Amino acid sequence: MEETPTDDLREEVLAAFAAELGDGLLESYIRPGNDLWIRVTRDAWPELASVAQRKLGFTFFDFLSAIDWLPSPFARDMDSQEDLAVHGRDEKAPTPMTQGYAGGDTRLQVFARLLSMSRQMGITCKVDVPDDDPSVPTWSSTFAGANWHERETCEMYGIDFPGHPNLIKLYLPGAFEGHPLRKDFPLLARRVKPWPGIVDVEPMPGNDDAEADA
Amino acid sequence: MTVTDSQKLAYVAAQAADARVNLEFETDDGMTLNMGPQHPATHGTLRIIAKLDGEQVVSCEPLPGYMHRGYEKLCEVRTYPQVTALVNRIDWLGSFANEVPFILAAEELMGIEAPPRAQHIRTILFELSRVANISLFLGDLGIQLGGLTIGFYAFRDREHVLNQIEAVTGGRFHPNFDRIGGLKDDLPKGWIAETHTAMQKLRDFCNQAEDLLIGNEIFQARTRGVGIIPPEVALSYGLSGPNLRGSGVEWDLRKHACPKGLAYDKVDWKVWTHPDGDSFSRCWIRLQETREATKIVDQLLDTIPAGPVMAKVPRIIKVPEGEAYVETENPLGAMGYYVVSKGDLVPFRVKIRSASFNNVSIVPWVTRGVLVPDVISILASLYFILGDIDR
Amino acid sequence: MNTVLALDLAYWQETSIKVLVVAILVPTTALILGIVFLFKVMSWMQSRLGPQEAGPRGLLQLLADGVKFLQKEDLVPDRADRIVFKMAPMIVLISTVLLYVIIPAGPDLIVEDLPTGIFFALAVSSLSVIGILMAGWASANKYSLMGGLRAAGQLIAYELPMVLAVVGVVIQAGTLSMQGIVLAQANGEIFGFSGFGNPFILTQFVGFFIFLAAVQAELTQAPFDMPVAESEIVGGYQVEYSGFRFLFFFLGEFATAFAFAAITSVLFLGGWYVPFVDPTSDLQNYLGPIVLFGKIMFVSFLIFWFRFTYPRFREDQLQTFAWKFLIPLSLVNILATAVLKVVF
Amino acid sequence: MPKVPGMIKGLGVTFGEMVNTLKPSGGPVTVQYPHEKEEPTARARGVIALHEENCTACMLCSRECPDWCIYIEAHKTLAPPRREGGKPRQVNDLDRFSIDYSLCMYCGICVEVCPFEALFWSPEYEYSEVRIADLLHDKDRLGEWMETVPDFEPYEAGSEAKVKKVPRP
Repeated sequence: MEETPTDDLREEVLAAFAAELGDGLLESYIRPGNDLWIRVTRDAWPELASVAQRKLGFTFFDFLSAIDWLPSPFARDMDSQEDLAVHGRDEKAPTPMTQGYAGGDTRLQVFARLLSMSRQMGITCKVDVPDDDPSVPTWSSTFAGANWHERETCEMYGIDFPGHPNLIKLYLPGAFEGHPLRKDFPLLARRVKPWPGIVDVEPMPGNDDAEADA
Repeated sequence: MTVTDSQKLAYVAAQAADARVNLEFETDDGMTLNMGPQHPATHGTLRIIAKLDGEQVVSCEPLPGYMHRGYEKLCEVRTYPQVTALVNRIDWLGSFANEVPFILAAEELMGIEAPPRAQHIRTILFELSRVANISLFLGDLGIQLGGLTIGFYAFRDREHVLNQIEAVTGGRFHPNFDRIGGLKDDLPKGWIAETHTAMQKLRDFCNQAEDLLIGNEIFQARTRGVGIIPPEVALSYGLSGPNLRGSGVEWDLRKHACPKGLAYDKVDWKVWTHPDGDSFSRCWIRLQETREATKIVDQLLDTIPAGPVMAKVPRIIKVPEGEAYVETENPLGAMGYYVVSKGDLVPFRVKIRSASFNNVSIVPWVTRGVLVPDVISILASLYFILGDIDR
Repeated sequence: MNTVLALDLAYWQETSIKVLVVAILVPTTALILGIVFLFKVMSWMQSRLGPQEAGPRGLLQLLADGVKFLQKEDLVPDRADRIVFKMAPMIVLISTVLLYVIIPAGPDLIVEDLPTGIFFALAVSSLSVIGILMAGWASANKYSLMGGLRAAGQLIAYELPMVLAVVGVVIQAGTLSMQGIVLAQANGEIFGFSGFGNPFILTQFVGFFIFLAAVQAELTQAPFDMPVAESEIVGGYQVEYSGFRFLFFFLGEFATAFAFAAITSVLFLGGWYVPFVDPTSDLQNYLGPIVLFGKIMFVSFLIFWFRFTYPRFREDQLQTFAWKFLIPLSLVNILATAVLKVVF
Repeated sequence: MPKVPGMIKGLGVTFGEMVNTLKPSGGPVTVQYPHEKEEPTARARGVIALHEENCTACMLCSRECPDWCIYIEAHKTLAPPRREGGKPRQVNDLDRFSIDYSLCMYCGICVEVCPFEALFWSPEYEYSEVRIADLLHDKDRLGEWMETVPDFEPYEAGSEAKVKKVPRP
């Protein structure tokens, strides 16, 4: 792939989206010759779908999901265990929350990907989801395939999709509480058992500085 | 054996949850038929609830989730090399193909490209897993439609492919062979010649499948004109792979948007499409694709370049901050990984876009008004792997 | 008159021997077909060997399975209609047993040579529909119900082409008696050559294929196995049955297959008639059963060969096939037979 | 409406397979398992063997294991010096090296990351147990598997990889 023509292609698509959505388009990011990200306001989210499908040829619905930008309070779980064993205290400083490409202001973001077959390129669309009102208008009236993806996102992140015909749980049992893919939902499989990777080497008897040598 | 109170409570809760689901689907007229989670037609634990009027389906709703393992969450606590061992289990019939898009996404973030020899072998194994997957589809198709014999042939001939995969990777089903920057190991001696023979056997199997099943008039009567999906609907549901090409859309990620790191541009092959969009066209396309895949493998085997199979990568893999989405044309359809990295040992977020999830979400739409036997043939022709739906 | 049993038996003695013979024949034939075709031929066609552990080359596997079934608990679903549920397998088996009454294995080897033999056979064979319908209804299971109703619809639809296919044979033979049909073939001649007799398959080949298709449907074998369709309705009317009641269905299925293969051989392939031997000679009583058995195995092979090769039809396609293709075809066949019968 | 050709072809396929299974040169594809066994390839991932002398209890395998199924305990001890007249070396002596095969998913990461070539794949697969607890193989059991480890195969033409050696006693 040569860089310049594809780059132009994505610039052109971006300009077309900007023209259609106006103020709805908040930010964008282009990785030349590779991919395009855009972020829109919540009000422009349904419009984005219909514009993409009907006017700009992004007819193929790839997926829709969400992302929780909160730095995990548990990390890998074992990291903290290791630190505790070796250093006796948790040395990890809490990392600040940063959003990925095309920016963002909120902890939760819904993102979706569409594909244009005529242009042979994809686009990742993002929208911010405020914490106090975690809801995003549905895409299922435009892209029928978004139906199941939104159900999954709803149960995994607790994001509401007003206008969705049947927003019931897809995977989880009906009585399940919590939203498993949020970062503050602990992964119990990693907590019920101690990490076996902690160094368990007994020092030489009567040799106190054995650990320093090793 | 003693039963604790908590076990009793859990049982009661499960029963109540079940009863509620049943109630949701109970109709005041007609009959509700519950197929699955244990049902021969769902190969896996998919539950399908069909409201019937006689033998005609009024509405039909799949209920996945009986095999949901939460891979997206599990990936967040695993280092990049560990993830490949995990994602093998998504589409377990074409398991090597699951690793490839993830590795390609990580390579893209790290700015590494695998050496040409590794790209070639990667593509060969990718196609071998496609052959293994789809040849079993042809057998499964026969079993679903009542012709058991082809199923045994499929298992018999898939074995040739699995043996070849095993000889290289050491694993029949879960190769865990693809690495960031290349492959774990090189090919063993004599493997190329053996694979040529295996591909010939697979082509024979395809001929057998065509004679025994696809060309059979009963089979055609069962599948032609059944479960028609027009191209616009297929696109808006995100159908991919042979299901999309069966609706007449010429779109193959291997040809039209091949990600870096695979050697599809070095071979000459054809993308098959069928204009009908019915069950038969989907099955027929899969048969043709298996043949095409054996040809791709043959061509690639003859042109493997010499060289290393691993690029220079740091011993401890930390992927720089960024986001990347790579999707490849897997046996079941387009499979992609959206990897978000924070510059850590582990991915921050992995969204797994699996083909079967989208492919099955069309079931309620496509089964309105068909007969119960057609539900089976439509499900068989859409071809899903439960692990690929539930992840 | 030659007779194998040159004994003069009282009526009750004769009857009890006949009952005993049928009672032994039904499970034995089912076992033979089960082992030879379901276990062995099917395995070979699927490129494997079949059971190998029980007995020499696994030949006793089916016996072991039968014993296993007998040991299993006899489950009756909670909401089933208990009496009907328990009765259904018996009725299926009774229909099978009655079929064996009219099958001739030699000039004198027949339980009862009814003057309306073939008519009787077709009548009792449809009795099994009632059993299957009862099983489907009484199981209190949706899959069973669908299976039972499918079976009823299918068996009734294929009764008709079967009868019509037989009519051609009956016209040619001029009798309804099974022995009469065999003798009519034995005494026939092909262009003046009488060594082989004149098996009706030569003149009634259309009838033969219609009859075979109808038999396939009657036995609910693939491609007409919708009533038990494993991948759709998970065994249909058999879903709720276990233990010896399931064994009854199994026995019924395979013994009926044997009986229908026998009727096919009698109607179209010359029955017990040994070529080049006088049909009235006593040798027929000794060699006849062997010849008939060979023919039965051939016909069964055809039946099971189709079963292991074809995928299944859809219910409506099956009905279309019966009503729009087989029945008109058999009517044409009858017409042609009748015209030719009058002309020659 | 059924036409003849496709259906006849199908019958031909099944009949041909039957003949092929029965004739001496063909035979079935199945293997009568307990009586005859198939030979897995040399690279097959059957069971992990431990070469205890090479293990330094560095914990790398245990840490990289995605399933957390490798348990290592060791103690420091003095080993005789490598050169004559040198100082005795301090080494880690293994107390425990167990792999829980009821958790293991045979990914091979431990074998791959081992920097001292102490872990090897063996194609042996017949070690199923009645009790799940017996699937926890200790270091003696893992050491016994070393005998079954095959030599590494040579590579296909054009390869630049070096063939490794399996340490033999």
